[in-house]
Amino acid sequence: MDELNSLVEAHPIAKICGQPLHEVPHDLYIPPEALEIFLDTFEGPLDLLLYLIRKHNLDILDIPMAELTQQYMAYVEAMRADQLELAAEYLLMTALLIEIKSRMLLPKPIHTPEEEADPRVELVRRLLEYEQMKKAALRLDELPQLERDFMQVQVLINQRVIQQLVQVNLDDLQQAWLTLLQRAKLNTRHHVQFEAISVRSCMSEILRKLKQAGTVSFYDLFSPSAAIGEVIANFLAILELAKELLIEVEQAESFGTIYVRSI
Amino acid sequence: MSDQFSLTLPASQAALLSNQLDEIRILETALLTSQEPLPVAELKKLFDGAMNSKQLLTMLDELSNQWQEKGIELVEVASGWRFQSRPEMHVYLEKLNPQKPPRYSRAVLETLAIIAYRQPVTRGDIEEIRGVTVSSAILKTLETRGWIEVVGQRNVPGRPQLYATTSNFLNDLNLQSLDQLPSLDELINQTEHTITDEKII
Amino acid sequence: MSDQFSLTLPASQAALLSNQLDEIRILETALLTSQEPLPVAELKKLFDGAMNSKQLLTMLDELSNQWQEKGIELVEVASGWRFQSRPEMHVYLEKLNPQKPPRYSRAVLETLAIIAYRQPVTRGDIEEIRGVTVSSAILKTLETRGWIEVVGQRNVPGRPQLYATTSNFLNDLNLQSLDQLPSLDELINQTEHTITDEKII
Repeated sequence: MDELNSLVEAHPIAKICGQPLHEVPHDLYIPPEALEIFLDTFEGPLDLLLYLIRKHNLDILDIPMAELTQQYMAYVEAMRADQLELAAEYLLMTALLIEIKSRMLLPKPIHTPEEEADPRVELVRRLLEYEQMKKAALRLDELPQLERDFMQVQVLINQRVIQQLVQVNLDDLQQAWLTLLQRAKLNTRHHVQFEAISVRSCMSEILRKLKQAGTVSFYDLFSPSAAIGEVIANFLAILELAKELLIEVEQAESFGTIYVRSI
Repeated sequence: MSDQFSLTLPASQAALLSNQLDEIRILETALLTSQEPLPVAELKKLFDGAMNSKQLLTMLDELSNQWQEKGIELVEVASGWRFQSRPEMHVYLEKLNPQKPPRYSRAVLETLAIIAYRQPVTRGDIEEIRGVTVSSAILKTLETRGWIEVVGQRNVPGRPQLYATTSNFLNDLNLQSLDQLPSLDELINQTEHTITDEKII
Repeated sequence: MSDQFSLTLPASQAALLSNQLDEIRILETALLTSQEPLPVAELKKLFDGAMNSKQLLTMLDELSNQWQEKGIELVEVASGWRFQSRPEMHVYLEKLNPQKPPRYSRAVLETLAIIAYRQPVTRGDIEEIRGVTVSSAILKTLETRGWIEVVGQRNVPGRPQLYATTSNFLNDLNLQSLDQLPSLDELINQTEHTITDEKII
């Protein structure tokens, strides 16, 4: 009971002239500006009924229907007078309360078979069940909660070691090239020329050298230990590079040193 | 005395101990780096099946003891074992993350309680207990948090969806199973009597 | 001997130690639960500014020592301090999250093939052969991998960069030289076969 009241009263229902209003006034007078907030304090008609019952120390198992209905309706009327948009559930509850009250007022039929059910039973069952869930909600909220009350440990797995390099094998590369060739063949606009790999690789190598050294003597582009095939490939590479305007080959005078530099 | 004893351990036993030390070290590292709680079945993979559940539980127990004095504890939740900060450390951790996670409204908490204690339930069931309509936003909030999920549909017209709580919900509240939820207050006995009476009629 | 010494510590000093124990405990908890590395400035917040940087660094050093034997280590990275798994634990952690080796997309492979067989080539060359534009991301991927590099610029308007494969590329594919790439003749024959086959169909 105290627990429930404190739940409602922990937060002021409203502030009137700067004074916090902690309790719903006993005489049912609710300042108009507090009404809306008052309504917001409750989760619905069951909540409001429960509050009224607990607040006025009424016996939930023997609810004085007249008193409860009167109080409840006073609130609802006040809300309506203020033209607050009232949730339909509140009006529905009014109807239910009046129905229960009137059924209790009716004289019991003479040939009542044993005992007629108390019309309040269903309401009481609902009130109790709601109250039970309301308390359960509070207890759930009291449980320690991840991120609110404690944190999960999260140590980084050292990504540097985990990072796996993509593996490519020769088959992948061959397959990729094959696909390209097919596409090129099917598309006549492309004319793909094939040259020996060694010439191509020499071309890259020469460009690399020129990038570092700037201008290089023609002879320095040939390794003394190179096999004859390599020398030819290297020479073809220089010619190809010159043809593709990737390098410039210069000779200042006849039989002078030939210089090669990148453009 | 005890020092002396440990120094005179037979070599084989010492090796055994150092071996176990390694295994606990591996276990600890796995648990500290895991994003999610690790069940024993998963932990077994660490040792290529060379450990049975009993051995693992003994090691988890030992590991848990080792962390006794720390700000972190090893706990078992619904989906396995995890390391987490002790609640009393929160006052410090909060200083680093001043923005608090939002507290849930009463409407959300009541809805959660009904789903947790009465699952599986439809939105209609929840509305009947609360006496008000339950907005989609409320259910969405709980679904987004990963605490509730649709587990089926009730076989009645409209086939309304049935909601239940997830293992994430249990994990986040430090619970191993629904049995560990706070117990409900008994409904007042007399009502039950009255209701029983009613049923007889 | 050392036991005896610790027992006879003056009370004030013992208190200091136990106090520092608490602080290291807080520090450790914060670092273990943080999603990101924590810089010293951030760590100061834990103690409401009662610690200066020097004291914190001493504590971090002490903490780091405490983890010496563990599978996790305390390291300082650009944005602060963090715990991370030691490289040698990777073999165990991988058992929990076995990762499939990543593969390059077709676009990346084709680009690589063109650069390998036709080097030196510009992006334009690659685009002409592939018939589609080549994104910078693709070239970047291969450059980052250390497989291709810019070896010069073609002397045409815009001076486009010329790409070639690196020696790293050869090493990683276990080749001694580019000559060892599957020969083109072989490929052409295969292609022709394939195309012939296609035509028959």
